[in-house]
Amino acid sequence: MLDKNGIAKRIAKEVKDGYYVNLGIGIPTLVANFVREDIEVEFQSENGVLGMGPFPFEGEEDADVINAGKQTITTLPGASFFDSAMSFSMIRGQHVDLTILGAMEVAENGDIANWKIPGKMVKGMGGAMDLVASAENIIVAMMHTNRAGASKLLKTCSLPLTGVGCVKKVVTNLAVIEVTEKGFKLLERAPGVSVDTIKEATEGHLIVEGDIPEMNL
Amino acid sequence: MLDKNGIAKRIAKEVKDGYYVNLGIGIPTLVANFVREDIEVEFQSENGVLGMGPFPFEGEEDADVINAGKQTITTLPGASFFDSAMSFSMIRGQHVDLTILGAMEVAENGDIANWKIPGKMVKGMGGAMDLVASAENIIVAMMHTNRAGASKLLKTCSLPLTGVGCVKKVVTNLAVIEVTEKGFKLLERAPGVSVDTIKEATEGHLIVEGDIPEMNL
Amino acid sequence: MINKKVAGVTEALQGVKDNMTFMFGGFGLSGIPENAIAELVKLNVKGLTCVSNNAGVDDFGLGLLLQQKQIKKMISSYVGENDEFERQMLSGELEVELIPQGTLAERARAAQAGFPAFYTPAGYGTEVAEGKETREFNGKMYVLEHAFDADFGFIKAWKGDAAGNLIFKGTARNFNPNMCGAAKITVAEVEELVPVGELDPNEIHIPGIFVQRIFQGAHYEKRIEQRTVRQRS
Amino acid sequence: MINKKVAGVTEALQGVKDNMTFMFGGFGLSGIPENAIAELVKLNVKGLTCVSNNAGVDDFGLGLLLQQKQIKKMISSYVGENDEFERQMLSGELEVELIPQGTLAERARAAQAGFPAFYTPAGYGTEVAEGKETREFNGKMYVLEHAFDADFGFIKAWKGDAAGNLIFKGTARNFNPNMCGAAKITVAEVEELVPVGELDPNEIHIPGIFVQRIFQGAHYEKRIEQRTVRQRS
Repeated sequence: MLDKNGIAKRIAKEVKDGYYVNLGIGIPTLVANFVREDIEVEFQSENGVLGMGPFPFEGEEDADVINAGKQTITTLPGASFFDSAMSFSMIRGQHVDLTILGAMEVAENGDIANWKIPGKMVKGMGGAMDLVASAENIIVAMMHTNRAGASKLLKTCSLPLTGVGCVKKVVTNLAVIEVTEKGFKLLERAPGVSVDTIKEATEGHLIVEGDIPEMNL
Repeated sequence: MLDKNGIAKRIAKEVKDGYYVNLGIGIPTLVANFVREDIEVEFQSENGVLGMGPFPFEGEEDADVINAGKQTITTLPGASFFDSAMSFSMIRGQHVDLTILGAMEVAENGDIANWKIPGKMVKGMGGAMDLVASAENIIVAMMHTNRAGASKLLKTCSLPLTGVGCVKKVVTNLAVIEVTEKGFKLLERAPGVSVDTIKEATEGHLIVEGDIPEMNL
Repeated sequence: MINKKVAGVTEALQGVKDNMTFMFGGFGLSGIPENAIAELVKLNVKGLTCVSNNAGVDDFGLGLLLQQKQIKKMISSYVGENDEFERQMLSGELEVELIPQGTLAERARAAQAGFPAFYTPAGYGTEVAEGKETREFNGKMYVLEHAFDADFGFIKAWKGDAAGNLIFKGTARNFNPNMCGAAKITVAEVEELVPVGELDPNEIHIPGIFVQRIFQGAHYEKRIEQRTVRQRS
Repeated sequence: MINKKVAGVTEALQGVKDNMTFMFGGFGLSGIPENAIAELVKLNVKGLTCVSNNAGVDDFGLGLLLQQKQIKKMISSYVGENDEFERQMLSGELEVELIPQGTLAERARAAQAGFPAFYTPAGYGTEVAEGKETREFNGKMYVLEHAFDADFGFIKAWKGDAAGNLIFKGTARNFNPNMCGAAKITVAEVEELVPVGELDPNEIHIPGIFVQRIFQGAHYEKRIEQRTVRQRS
């Protein structure tokens, strides 16, 4: 079973040379730490920066240079700043190659819910609805079950949707799952996790074909 | 009766302090020469410049600084360059205060035709359709009649339209005419031109109320 | 050169009234029009509809207007980090319309550019699209969204000149350029008002035609919301 | 940094084929991709559909492709100043679609930004709107126009870097930024390719994400179409 860093590490393997990547807050942010150093990747943040670097050294923070999580950041050589309309042109126009974000629920048809729990304080969708409606390549990073132990990979989402039929892949603490036309297809098991454990933790239709390899992290 | 410079001079009086103005090619271009020097006006050219100045001195032409007529120009302090989409945001978004352009025909309902003569080589509408469809304040500068002596102020346009119901004012070699809901309203006569001469040269419905003053140039 | 310079924030905000709709640039606390917000607090205009990506924090940004209950309705994409906001929202005192961030940016740009409406994929199939027209283009579904219609737009830039030309800095740019010219009156405040002619015409982000009033802000706190640093190794 | 630099124009145009649709930046002869056009003449690809505000003059710009009868269809807003164009158009050899200039710019921008369609007032009530959906918003009529769909976009910028970042100069900017990222492959040529990191991130007009290939043009003539000067007094 993986911890958050483990999930991030596994997702980092999906990041290919030459990719522009948008990382959501939470586990997705950790992915940047595990991307291979021999490939070139640029990180986009929807508040208006391409070519994000690491956090600044203490004393070098600039209030005018932040990411979408409002954290102070730095930029790398080749970086650029732009306005919000152009930022979403990158996203909506499918110039960003990979979007990684968290979710509360994913359905077997690729629906995703990650912005609202009725009755609770709703903070908003931010850029998530634009990202999931536009990206060709969306990976969800999340725990397989919620705190109460209930599956987050469902037949249909119970929470208000963020987007429909858009998730292509889910990486959880238990498994790597591809969202296919026929449902969740199990691709890999987390180290030490059995197929039965994954089946039990998955409410949606899980397709298990042949031997399921353990993740190679 | 006015010549082209006379028409330009009369139209220049319609240019108010603080106006952003787009000038079409032909007579409209001449308007810039007659704008009062004690008011502040900025000229926009739809190929991407605001704050146009006079033509450059010989030897100072820059292939990268032209107007929409492809002429070499200069810029004044406070000028800016921008892309075509933003240029038409200025026009379509009604940030440009006054548009002055030529026409082949104007109808009494404000329709304008100035881009196409069927059977002849058609060069295109350029930015004219965007300008006439967007501007709140459009003045047409033209001769009252064509070379064959036929009126260019018509009941309905015979040529393919550039825009519908958009012209507010027409300044010709004979008169200043306001386009109202009831038709062409005669506002001023060119020096030495009688109301009858104007009536004769106007095919559309001409409204003549009270004494018609001579233009004060 | 058409002069847009006004003496200061008081003159810049002439005409603001109760029940108006305002647009505010800024993302989080970065690039927000600090001086205009402070003046709105002083003027204590009420019943406002505010379009802003975020709603500030309790004691800064639009949070200051919330404290005085000046805001009737917020149109935002993300409104966390603000206890007073949460209290007013849950109690029903404050009306909140949450919209996708890209839709917010483009509704501003559409108003700037004279487009009444546009089709965007964001929100299709979600409650954001409820009651809205949807339509298929090339096998994909889109939602029809409309341009904003606001009375004032409050913009913060880095440098500007009396002609209204603006240059933004870093990610403080965000929604600011898209909101210029999107409201009936655009009020720009800048950290530095430079002499006309000093800005390179090639480097201007927003030409002065989109700005009605400009002034140099008296003071900028530029508060950092999430100070995140790494250790020197 | 993702490297977009290619050796030169030959590598930059890999993949161009007969019957493709191309977009070209430039207004008149200003800001046109001179090197890409020269290479297209050399490759002699035929049956092209070309989106470009203008069609060059007889012996420069897209006029060079017309001379070789490489163009099947032009989509432009203004096509004067070109005798061969006129001859081919009047003889029916060349198909011409004339569209309003602002519509041309926005159809490019829509493709760049992932908008399938938009409503614009330009052309309403004229033959440009024939066969197109029209619609009223707030008492005014608009025409539905669609994003372009092109195979290659040929862009000319002033400076650029290997990351694909671009800065334009003067009115040579025109349609170039709006066409970046609007075609499947955007090929940018620049007068000067500078080392990565040299361009101020704040001054970049087009971020490299919209560009697939970049090279420094071997030579620029930058011909002036209407040399207009005033006398020194």
